[in-house]
Amino acid sequence: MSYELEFEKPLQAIDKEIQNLKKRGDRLRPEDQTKIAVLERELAQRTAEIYAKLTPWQRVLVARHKDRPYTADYIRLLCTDYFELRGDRRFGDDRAIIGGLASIDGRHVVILGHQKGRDTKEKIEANFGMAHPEGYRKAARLMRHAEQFGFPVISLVDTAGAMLDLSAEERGISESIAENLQLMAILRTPIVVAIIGEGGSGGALGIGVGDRVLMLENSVYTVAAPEAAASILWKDSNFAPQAAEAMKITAPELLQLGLVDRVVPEPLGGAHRDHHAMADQLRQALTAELNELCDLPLDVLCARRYEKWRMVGIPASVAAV
Amino acid sequence: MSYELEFEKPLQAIDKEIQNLKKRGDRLRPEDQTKIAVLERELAQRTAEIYAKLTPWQRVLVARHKDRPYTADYIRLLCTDYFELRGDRRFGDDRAIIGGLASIDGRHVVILGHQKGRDTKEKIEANFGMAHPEGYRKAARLMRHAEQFGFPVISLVDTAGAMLDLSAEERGISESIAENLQLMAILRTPIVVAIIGEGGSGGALGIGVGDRVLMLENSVYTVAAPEAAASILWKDSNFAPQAAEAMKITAPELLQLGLVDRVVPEPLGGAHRDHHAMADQLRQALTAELNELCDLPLDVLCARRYEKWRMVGIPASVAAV
Amino acid sequence: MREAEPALNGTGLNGASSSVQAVPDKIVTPCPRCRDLTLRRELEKTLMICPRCGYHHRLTAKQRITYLVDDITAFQEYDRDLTPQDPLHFVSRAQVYATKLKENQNETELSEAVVGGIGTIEGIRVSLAVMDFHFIGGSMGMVAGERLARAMDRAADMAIPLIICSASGGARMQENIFSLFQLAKTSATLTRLRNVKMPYISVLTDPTTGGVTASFASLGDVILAEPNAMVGFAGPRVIEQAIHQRLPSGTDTSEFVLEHGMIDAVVDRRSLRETIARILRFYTAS
Amino acid sequence: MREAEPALNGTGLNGASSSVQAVPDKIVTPCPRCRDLTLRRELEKTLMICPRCGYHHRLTAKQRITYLVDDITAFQEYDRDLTPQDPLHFVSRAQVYATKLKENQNETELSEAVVGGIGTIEGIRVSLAVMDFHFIGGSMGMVAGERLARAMDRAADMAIPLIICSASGGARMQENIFSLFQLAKTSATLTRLRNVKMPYISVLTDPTTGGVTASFASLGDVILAEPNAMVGFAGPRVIEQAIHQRLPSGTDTSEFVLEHGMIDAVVDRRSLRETIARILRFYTAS
Ligand SMILES: [Zn+2]
Ligand SMILES: [Zn+2]
Repeated sequence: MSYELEFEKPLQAIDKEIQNLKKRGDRLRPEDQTKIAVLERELAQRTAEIYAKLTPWQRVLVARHKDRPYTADYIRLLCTDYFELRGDRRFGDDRAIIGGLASIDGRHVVILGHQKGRDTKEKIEANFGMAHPEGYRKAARLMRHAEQFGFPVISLVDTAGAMLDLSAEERGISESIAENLQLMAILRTPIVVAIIGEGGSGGALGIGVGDRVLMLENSVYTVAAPEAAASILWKDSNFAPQAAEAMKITAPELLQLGLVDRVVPEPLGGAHRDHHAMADQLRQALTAELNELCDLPLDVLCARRYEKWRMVGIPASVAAV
Repeated sequence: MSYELEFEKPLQAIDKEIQNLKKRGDRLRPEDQTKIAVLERELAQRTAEIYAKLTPWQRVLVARHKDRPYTADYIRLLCTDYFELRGDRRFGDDRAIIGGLASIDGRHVVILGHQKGRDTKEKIEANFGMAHPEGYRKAARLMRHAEQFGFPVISLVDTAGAMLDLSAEERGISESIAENLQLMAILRTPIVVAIIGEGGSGGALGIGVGDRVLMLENSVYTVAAPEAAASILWKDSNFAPQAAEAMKITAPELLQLGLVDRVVPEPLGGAHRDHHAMADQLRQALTAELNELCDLPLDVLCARRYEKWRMVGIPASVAAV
Repeated sequence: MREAEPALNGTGLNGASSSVQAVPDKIVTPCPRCRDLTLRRELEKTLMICPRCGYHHRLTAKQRITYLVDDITAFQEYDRDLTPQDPLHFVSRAQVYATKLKENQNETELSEAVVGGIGTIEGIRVSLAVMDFHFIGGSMGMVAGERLARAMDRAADMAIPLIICSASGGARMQENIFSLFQLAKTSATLTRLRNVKMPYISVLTDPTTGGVTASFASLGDVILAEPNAMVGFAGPRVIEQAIHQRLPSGTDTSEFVLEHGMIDAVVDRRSLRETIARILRFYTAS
Repeated sequence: MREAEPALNGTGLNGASSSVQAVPDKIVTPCPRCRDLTLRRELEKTLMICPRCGYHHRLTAKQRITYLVDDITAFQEYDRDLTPQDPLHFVSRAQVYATKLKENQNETELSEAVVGGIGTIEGIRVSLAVMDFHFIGGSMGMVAGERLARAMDRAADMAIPLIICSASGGARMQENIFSLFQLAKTSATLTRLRNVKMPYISVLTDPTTGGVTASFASLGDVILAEPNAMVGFAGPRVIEQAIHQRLPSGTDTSEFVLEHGMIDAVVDRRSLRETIARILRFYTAS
């Protein structure tokens, strides 16, 4: 596992020392083993320290980390069975949003999410997780399918944003997102959303409306990428860290503001350090939410979801007017 | 008005004589006027004779007549107000199927239909009335709109068939028609379909399911164009007239077979001779049907329509099994 | 007539009087794709898949059902006595539809292009309807459509999943509008399944073109296709004739429609049964 | 809070204390398209349409409402006292959102980028909401969204048509997720109109881009746009930056989205009012 992020460099030094000692293999002396134990404690401690005070901008970097688990990883790690459903039945099968029938903890669900792509080939196929209209329309089809057959929906959000190109405009990227917002607001089955990495703007929200919105500890949620926000606010994208700070884009901040419902803890050093542990945490959180939601009568569930989004973020002082 | 069809040639001769006499204008002698009256009677009589015994193939030619009124003509002639609704909200605005909000006989409806195009420019724009998937999806949007707001639907069918090209396949021409068949079977508002010219195959049926199916007297309805049927049956499209005969494609035949519900009479010499008279006949027929359908409770209407299509064409002997 | 009733005539597919039969016996079968000759016996062991190139030969209805259900002898066929009519009394230029029907019935030992019934797949009870291309090109006769509609009705009445394996060249000219209206009938009847929350899996096999694709075949809750099957509204040849242009190779195949978002998966025949069972368990197991 | 209530502060748009005002007085106005200079006075007579090239100048909310309703003095504004918050206490690099809000309020004499109320159009009572691009680029603040949602609620509660004239550059960075979630809120609230069978006419004016197009603006039962308005998710400049390519001219205009099936009609401002009335009569007259 590499340490690519600038603020992880101190960790890399310790890790390197540990790896060097371990290389000795059989020739490892007792004092080396003691040394390793000390170093490993130190590594854990320093990791905890660093991750305890990540700045919002550092969290953006973690959320975008190339080793961070993606939707396809969670599907593999969470689901005991999975059958992919493909295509929007209109135009294409967008690989930037994938999903299908799944079994999680013995429960049948429809799971879907943005897929950024791990290797170059997959990244290109998946368009780096930036979906075209057919991606949102495929998601709509899957959600209607879930509603028809009574499957709850799990939606994993991880995108820099919807695709911005001519073909997306031609085929109605805005319409495709708008329709999903409406659909998800009234879909008659539970929906749990989890922001697993980048929650980028309308492209994120396009599969991001639900009964519960979870955020992974180091995920971020922004109405515009910090770079873009800095460009717009100060005509200089180098001020992205300042924008990230001011915009309150991190999970704890958004939880505190009442905009999301739960923060899912990440393993020590971030989700990219331990996919299995991360998936376990996510499974627990999803199952807890679904257990509650699936017990509600559909009318109650839908009325509450409507109310949640109708009133979203309105401070009491305003609501009272 | 020209006489272009082979079997109309005898009429052309008489008409020419009448026109020649009329050219004299002021110099018209009393005996000329008598002659004109005689000729006009003869023209009417011969027209009636010829049209009374049109062969199925001749009816195909009339149904495809270049001067025959098209959907846009009926909209102009039938509707006291009309606002066109455009686009499928997905991909494009197919000019091969047009429609919108309309007032007919004081009733607000959604009217839609295939549009073949009159002049060359319009023909090309309208793709000669052969719709792409976006045309059927626009129709679906308009019908859902009608359902939402309680407007009855009038659907005018006039197409050689759906478009057969790569782009139609790529965007799911079959899926777009299939979805309309299902939608129209259960749409919770009255639907009256009128075959106004060519009812060609799945492309016709794609907007052709309703509570009532009317056919104009000289319209035809085929599962495959007679030329194509002849090609398939006898490897020779020159046998189209024989195919037309054997396939029972005319309005009176289909009425007798119980496949359509009403034949709308055409003016003397066919709809192309008198657009106004034709539109009047159609208006009367549509209004009669709508008066009946709009009186039915929606549940009854929908149950009857389902039953009609579930049982369509099943002879009593089979239905009894 | 819409209630699910057992077959009226005692024996089913498996019985001696069965109307479903293998294609005429031949000792060797040539592969249309790689031209390889394979012993019929061998081919039947590999589910009629060419051992050399993987080409999926067209199946008879009986083969298809045998390959899908747990136990062909327990498959209960329905509606076999619902036999095709000649509603137009179609006679033209030495083409007598009634005769053609008889000939096809004799050749295929089917009474129509659709065989419907109830069977189990990995223990899950399903309403299954299978089209046979060998019967007048799997064309949509009035009774073919009625048999499909009744298979849908059975699924709705018994609240079990519906599986339809399509194989069709399209319309049946000799029934004209009777044929065309089957598209509307089958599409309408499918809506009944919505109330029972049971899935409809549409399986597209070579070839599925024409009206069938413009109706029930495209309306599956899940749509699967066998590899490299011809699947499309018009099919490449018709399009090339219509637009006087060559199409890219691969147009209107299973892989083409997958790429264009129309189906969920291309599934090899050898894993079709298991794939269907896997899918069904999402809807039927709790 | 979801009930339709009259404006809390006596006077409306027309009153002396009105918060809606014409853009700052200038004697001549240059046309951004043909560069022609027109006397402001003259321009106001032609509904702010350039007499030379037909360019539709951007309107203030007050102008827009004046041009649409029968009688501006009878237009009843709502929610004016529902003023923007600073939910993130946004302060960064000399950017103080609270100050920016004040400045915009002073410049435009609006309290937010949305003005909502009840008026009549050719005698038909409608719930009308209008966005003003002059207020922080018509961006979707939390209160802008709330005002839109309340306009929707009023239409639903009173069972009258809803008309929203959009003009927006997109999100309001300074409210981040509060801004983003307005898209979900407004899209959700629109569903209430389904129960009362009253239409929502969405009118897209220059410019309508960003989140607004990805929510309520694209969800009209009927969608109209003024000629040559910029309409699209990203807008051509953003796309060109993202893909490093020049776009065909005319991308993301009213005419472009009409061609691509996203809207019903492009309507000249001079016939907008009459067109809306014509459409409304289909739903309101019997
Ligand atoms: Zn082979
Ligand atoms: Zn100008």
